[in-house]
Amino acid sequence: MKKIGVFVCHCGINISSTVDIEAVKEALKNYPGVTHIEDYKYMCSDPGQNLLKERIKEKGLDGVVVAACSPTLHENTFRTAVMLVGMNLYNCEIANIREQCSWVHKDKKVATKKAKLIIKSVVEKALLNEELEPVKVPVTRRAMVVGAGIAGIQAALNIANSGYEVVLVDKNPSIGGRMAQLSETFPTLDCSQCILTPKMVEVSQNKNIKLMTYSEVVDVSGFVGNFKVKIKKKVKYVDWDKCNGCGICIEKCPVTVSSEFNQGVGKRKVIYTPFPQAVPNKPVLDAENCTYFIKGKCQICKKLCPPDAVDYTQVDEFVEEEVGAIVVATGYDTYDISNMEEFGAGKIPDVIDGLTFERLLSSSGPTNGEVRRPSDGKIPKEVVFISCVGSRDPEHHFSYCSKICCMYSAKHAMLYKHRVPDGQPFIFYMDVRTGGKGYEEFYQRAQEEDKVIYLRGKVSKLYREDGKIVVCGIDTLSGKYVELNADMVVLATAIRPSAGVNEFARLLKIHYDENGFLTEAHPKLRPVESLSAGIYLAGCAQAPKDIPDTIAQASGAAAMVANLFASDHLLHEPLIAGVNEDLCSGCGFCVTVCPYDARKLNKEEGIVEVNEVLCEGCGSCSASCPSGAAQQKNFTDTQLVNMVKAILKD
Amino acid sequence: MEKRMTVSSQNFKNEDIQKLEEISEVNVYSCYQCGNCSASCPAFEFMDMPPHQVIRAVQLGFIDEILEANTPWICAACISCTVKCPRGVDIAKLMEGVRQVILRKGIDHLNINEIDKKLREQLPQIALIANFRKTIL
Amino acid sequence: MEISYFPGCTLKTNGRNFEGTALPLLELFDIHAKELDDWYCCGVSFSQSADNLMQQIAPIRTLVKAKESGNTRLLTLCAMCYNTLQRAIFFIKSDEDKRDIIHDFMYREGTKFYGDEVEVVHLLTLLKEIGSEEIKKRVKKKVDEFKIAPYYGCMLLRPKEVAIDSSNAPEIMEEILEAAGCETTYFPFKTECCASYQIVNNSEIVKARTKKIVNSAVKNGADVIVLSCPLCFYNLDEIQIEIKKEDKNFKTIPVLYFTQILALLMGIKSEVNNFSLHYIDPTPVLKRKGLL
Amino acid sequence: MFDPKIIAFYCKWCTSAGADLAGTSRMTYKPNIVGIRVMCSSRVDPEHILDAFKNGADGVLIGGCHPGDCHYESGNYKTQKRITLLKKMINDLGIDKNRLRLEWISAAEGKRFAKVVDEFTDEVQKLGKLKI
Ligand SMILES: Cc1cc2nc3c(=O)[nH]c(=O)nc-3n(C[C@H](O)[C@H](O)[C@H](O)COP(=O)(O)OP(=O)(O)OC[C@H]3O[C@@H](n4cnc5c(N)ncnc54)[C@H](O)[C@@H]3O)c2cc1C
Ligand SMILES: Cc1cc2nc3c(=O)[nH]c(=O)nc-3n(C[C@H](O)[C@H](O)[C@H](O)COP(=O)(O)OP(=O)(O)OC[C@H]3O[C@@H](n4cnc5c(N)ncnc54)[C@H](O)[C@@H]3O)c2cc1C
Ligand code: SF4
Ligand code: SF4
Ligand code: SF4
Ligand code: SF4
Ligand code: SF4
Ligand code: SF4
Ligand code: SF4
Ligand code: SF4
Repeated sequence: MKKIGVFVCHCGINISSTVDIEAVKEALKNYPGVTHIEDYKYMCSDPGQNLLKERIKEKGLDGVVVAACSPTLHENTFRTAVMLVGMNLYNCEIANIREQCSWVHKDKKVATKKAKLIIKSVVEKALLNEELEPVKVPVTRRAMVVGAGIAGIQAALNIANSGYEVVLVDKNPSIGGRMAQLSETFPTLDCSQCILTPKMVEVSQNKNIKLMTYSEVVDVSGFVGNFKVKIKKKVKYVDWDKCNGCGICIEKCPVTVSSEFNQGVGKRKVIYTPFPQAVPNKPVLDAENCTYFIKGKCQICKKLCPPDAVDYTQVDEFVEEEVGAIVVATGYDTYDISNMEEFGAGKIPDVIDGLTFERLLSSSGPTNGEVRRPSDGKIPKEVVFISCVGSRDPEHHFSYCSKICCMYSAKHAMLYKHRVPDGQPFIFYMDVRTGGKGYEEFYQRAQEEDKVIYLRGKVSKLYREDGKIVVCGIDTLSGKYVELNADMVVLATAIRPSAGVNEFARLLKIHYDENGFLTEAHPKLRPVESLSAGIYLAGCAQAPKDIPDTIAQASGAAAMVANLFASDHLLHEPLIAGVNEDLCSGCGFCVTVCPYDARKLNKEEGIVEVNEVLCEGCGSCSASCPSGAAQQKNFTDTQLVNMVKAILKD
Repeated sequence: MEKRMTVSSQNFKNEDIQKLEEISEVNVYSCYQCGNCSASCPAFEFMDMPPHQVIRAVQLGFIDEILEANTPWICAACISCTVKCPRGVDIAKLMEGVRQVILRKGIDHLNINEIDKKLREQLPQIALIANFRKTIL
Repeated sequence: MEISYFPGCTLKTNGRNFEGTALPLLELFDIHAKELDDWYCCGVSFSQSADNLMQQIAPIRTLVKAKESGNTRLLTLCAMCYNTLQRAIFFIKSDEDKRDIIHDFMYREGTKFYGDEVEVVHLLTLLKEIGSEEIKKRVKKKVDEFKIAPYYGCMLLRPKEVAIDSSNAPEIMEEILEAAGCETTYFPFKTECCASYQIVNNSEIVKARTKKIVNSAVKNGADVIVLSCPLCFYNLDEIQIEIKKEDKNFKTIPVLYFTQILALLMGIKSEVNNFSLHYIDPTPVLKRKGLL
Repeated sequence: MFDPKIIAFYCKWCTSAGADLAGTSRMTYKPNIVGIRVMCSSRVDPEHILDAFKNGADGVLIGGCHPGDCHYESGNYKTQKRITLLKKMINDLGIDKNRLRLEWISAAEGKRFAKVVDEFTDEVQKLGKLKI
C-alpha cells in the first residue's frame, strides 16, 4: 500500500474555527494508508509548501492529501510543490474542507465530522491514483477574435503584433462597433472617430489580420489549441474582390431607408456602407428593401458600377477556420426604450436614448452635430437626462449598475451645453458614480462650468403636453415634487449583452450570468478568461465598461493568447479513459457516447481504440461500459466505489 | 419636525418600530431613497412627510415623527408607490402598518358622527367602508 | 353561457347606471350574469397587515359562495370589489400558514377555500376575451369625432399580481372602445389615483387630484371620461361641481361608465343609463354625437 | 431526529463550483451531504449509485450543468437518460425514487445549490432511513 501523508490547513481561522483540527488528525491517524498527518496554519504559504516538500522526502511519502480550500484555488500550487521534490503531480490530491465544509456549517461538531469524511474519501482516491504524464497536444498558433468593436480591434492588433495570425469576425458590414457611433468621449472629450479610425485602418493594413465582416460564427468544435470554427459570410450582393469602393452605387441608388448606424434618426441607401470611414469601405446590399429584389426592376447600382461588382446571384458562403484560441468581444446593445412604459415606451419622438443622442451630437451625424430634436427639428432649450433607466431596478428591469451612464450623461449634458449655450441641461440621478481617473473632476466641471443641474431622485413618469415633455419626479434633497417642462428627454438606458450572444456562448460552451453577460473564470483573479480553456473575454460582452477598461481587458485577453501560443504544444490533462483490451468486448457502447469521437471500434480485432489527444476525459464512456474495460484514469470504478464506502462507513 | 436627531442603535429597538416591521412585514432596509414612491404618490402635496421620508425615518428609528405625521391618514392605499418601487419595498403595506400601530393604541382617527350628513348620504358606500376600515379599529 | 356575478354594495345604489348597462350588454353576447344567492360585502379595501386575518374572512366567504354556485368564474364590475376578491385569492394561494388559520377559524362553516376553485374576472377582461370581432358585430350606431378618455384608476392595475393589464400603460379599455368604433385619446393621467376614500375626511385631496386628471383629459381633447369604479366615478364627477364653484375657468367634462357608452352604441334602451345619477349631465354631448 | 447520509456526485465545472460559491458567499446548508467531485456528471455509473444505496446511503444527489451548458457537449443529457432509467429501476427494487435526485446547478448558482441541498435533505429525512 502507498504511504499517504495528510496535511490539514487551518487557513488562519477560516477552517480551524469550525473544524476541530486535532479531532480530524486523531480520526485519520490510523486510517489505512495514512502514514503521516500534520496540520499547519497556512498550507499555501511558502513555509507551508516547504513543509509539504520536506515531509515527502523525510517520510518517503508516495502520495499526499492536502485538506484545505477548493482545488480550483490551490491544486496547482500544491501540485507544483510536490513535483519539485520528484513526486508525480497526480499523487497530490486536495480535500475541500473550506468552501464545502467549514464555511457552510456553523456547528463545530458537525463540520468536524464532515471534514473527516471528506478527507477519508480523498485518501481513498489518492491510494489508487496512477502516476500520469500530461499528453502533448499541438497548438494551432492562430487566433480568432469575434466582434470587432474597440475590444476586438485592440485584441486583434495586439495578437497580430505579437506575430500570430488573427481571424477577426464581425456581424456588421464594418468594424468599429459602438465606439464608431459615439461623438466625443469622456473624460477628455476627444472625438471618438478621430481616435478610433487610425486603429481601424491599422487593422485593415495588418498582414496578420484576416478580416471577415458581415460574417457570423455558426459552429465551433474542438478544444483549446485546436478549435474548428465554421463561419457564415452573409450574402452582400457585391463582389468585394472586384469592388474598388468608389461609392457610385451608393450615390445613385434611388431608395433610402432608416439608418441603423444613426439609430434610426438618419437615412441610408439600400446599397450602403454604415458610415463614411467604414472598414472595409465596401458596400453591402440590403435585399429586403431593394427595388430589384422586390419588384424585379432597377439594377441601377449594377449598371453603374465601373468594375461590375454588383452580383444579385450571390448566396451565403460558409468557410472553416482552424484556430488555437478565441477571444469573444461581442459588445453590447442598449436596453430598448420600448420597455420603459413610464417613459412613453418609445412612442414619444423626443424621448430618445443615449446612443441616439450621440448621433445628434456627432459632427458626422444626421444633424451634422447640431442638437435638433427628432419631432420637429427644433433646437431644444431645456433637456432632461435621466439616469439608471432600466438599471438598478431589480423589481422591473435589471439589478445591476450599467457603470458608464453616469459618465456619459454628464458628458451629454456638457456637450449639449457647448452646442446650445443658451440651453439648460438637467440630470435626474440617484447616485453619481465616477470611479475612474479624471472622472470625478469631469463631473465637477459639468456642474461648475456648464451649470448642469442635478436633481436627486428617480423620475416617476413623463408625458407630452403642449409640445413639451412634462417630466415628473422628486428631488429628494429639497424634498420637493418636481415638474419640468422639457423640450427633449434623453434616457440613459441599461447596457445589455448584444443580441444573440447567449446562443453564441452556448456554441462555445462558455457560461453567462443571469443578465446574459459572459462569465469570467474568476471574478477577481481571472477576469479575462472564460471557464473554458482557450476562450477569452474582452469588452462589454463580459460586463458594462467604458473604453479605457475595454482596452485594458482586450490587451489582457491578447496577452493570454500570446501566453498560450508561446509554446508549440499544450499539455493536455491525462485523466483520459483508456481501454483494457482483455476486457473489451467490442460492444461499441462507449463509441456512441463519446462526444469527441475519441473512441473508434477496430472491427477486425473486435475492440475499441482510443485517441489520447482527442479524449477530453469526461468519463462518460466509463459509465457506459458494461465490462469495465473503459476506465477513466484516476477516476476508476474502484476508486469511486471506495470513496463512497469511506463516506458511508461511520 | 426636529432639526437635530441623535442616531443610535437604540432607536431601532423601539417597540413601535418592531411592531411596525412585524405588522407590515416590510424590509425597509431595501430602500435606497430614490423617491419614486413619493413622486408617484397622489397625496404627496398634502403629506407632512412624503413616503420616502417615512421609510427613511423607519430606517433610522425616528418613530415619533411618523406617528405624529398626517401621512398615514392622507394615504389613499392606492399602491402606486409599491408598484413603482425599484427595490420591491411595499410602501402601501408599511402605511397600513403605521395606521395599525396607532389604531391599536386605542386611538381612532375618525369620528363617524363628524362626517357631514349630506355627504354621508350622497357618497357611495365603498367610500365610507374603505375609509372606516383604514381609520377605525 | 352563465357566469356568477358579485355586484357588491354600491352597484345597487349609486352605481345603478353601471350595473344597469353592464348586464344587458352581456346578454347581447349570450352571457347571463347570475348574481350569487348570498354574498357579503367584500370589505372594499384589502387589509394589508400581516396579522389581521379577520378582515380576510368577508371576501373569502363570498368566494366560498361563488364556489358553491357551481360556476367556476365570478364576474365583478366594481373595480374595488375586483381588487379585494382577487387579492384575497392571491393571499390564500401564497400563504399556506395563514390559510390554515383561516380554515381553522371557519371550521363551523364546513368548507375550505384554496383559491383555485373560482376565478375572479373583471368585465373588461371578459370583454377582451370575447374579442373585437364579436364586439364589432353588435355595434348598431356609428359615432364620429367622439373622443373618449379612458380612466383606470388604481384598483384594476395595482398591485401587479392582480392587474388586468400593464400597471404603467394599460390599453384594455382603449382596445374595447376602439373595437366598438370609438376614438380614444392619449391621456397621461389615466392610471393616477383620484385619492379614493379620502373623499370622506379630506375632500381637498380629491379636488386637487380631480382637477389634474380632468384638466389633462380636457387638454387632450376628450369629450368624456369613462371608467369602471363607482368611487372614482363619484370623485371625478361630483367634485367637478365643487371645483367649478371655486374656479370659474375650470372646464368640466362628463364622466360615464365604459359600459354606458357600449350600451348606447349597441342600441340598448337609454333608460338603463340612469342619467339622473350623474352630477355633470352627459346627455348634451351624447345627443350632439348622436348617441341619444 | 433521523440524520440521513447523503452522497453527492458533482460535476467539477458546474455544481462543484456552485458549491464553492455557496461557501465563498458564506451560505449555510444542512451538513448531511458529502460530495465527490467528478469531471462530468456523465462519469457517474448507475452502478456507483446502487453501490451507495447498498452501503448505507439514504439519498444520492447528482449535480450537472444545465442543458446546453455541459463542458463536454452532451454529458448531462446522458446523465439525464441514465438517471431517469435508474429511478424506475430502484423504485422496483423498493427504494423510493425520490431518494435519487438529479439537479442542474451552474457555477453561478451558489444560492440554488444551498437550497437544493436543504430541500433534498428534508425530503430524505421525511422518507426515513433506507432499508433494503
Ligand atoms: C451612449 C453611450 C455613450 C458612451 N460614451 C462613452 C465615452 O464617452 N467614453 C467611454 O470611454 N465609453 C463610452 N461609452 C462606452 C463604450 O461605447 C464602450 O465601452 C465600448 O464601445 C465597448 O466596446 P466593445 O468592443 O466591448 O463593444 P461594441 O462596441 O459593442 O462592439 C461589439 C462588436 O461585436 C460585434 N458583434 C456582436 N455580436 C456578434 C456576433 N455574434 N458575431 C460577430 N460579431 C458580433 C458587433 O457588431 C460590434 O461590432 C458609451 C456608451 C454609450 C451607450
Ligand atoms: C482598505 C482596502 C480594502 C480593499 N478591499 C478590496 C476588495 O475587497 N476587493 C478588491 O477587489 N480590491 C480591494 N482593494 C483594492 C486592492 O487592494 C487593490 O486593487 C490591489 O491591491 C492593487 O494591487 P497592485 O498590485 O496594483 O498594488 P499594491 O498591492 O500596492 O502592490 C504594489 C507593490 O509594489 C511594491 N513597490 C512600490 N513601489 C516600489 C518601488 N519603487 N520599487 C519596488 N517595489 C515597489 C510595493 O511594495 C508592493 O508590493 C482594497 C483596498 C483597500 C485600501
Ligand atoms: S491553502 Fe487554502 S485553505 Fe489553506 S491557507 Fe491557503 S487559502 Fe487557506
Ligand atoms: S438595385 Fe437595389 S440597391 Fe441597386 S440601386 Fe436599385 S434599389 Fe438600390
Ligand atoms: S459602384 Fe461598384 S466599385 Fe463602386 S462602390 Fe459600388 S460596388 Fe464598389
Ligand atoms: S452608471 Fe450611473 S446612471 Fe448608470 S446605472 Fe450606474 S448609477 Fe445608474
Ligand atoms: S472519457 Fe471517454 S467519452 Fe469522454 S472524451 Fe474520453 S474517450 Fe470520449
Ligand atoms: S463499452 Fe467497454 S466493452 Fe464496449 S467497446 Fe467500449 S470499452 Fe469495449
Ligand atoms: S421607491 Fe422604494 S427605494 Fe425608492 S424611496 Fe421609495 S421605498 Fe425607497
Ligand atoms: S398607497 Fe398611500 S403612500 Fe402609496 S402612493 Fe398611494 S397614497 Fe401614496
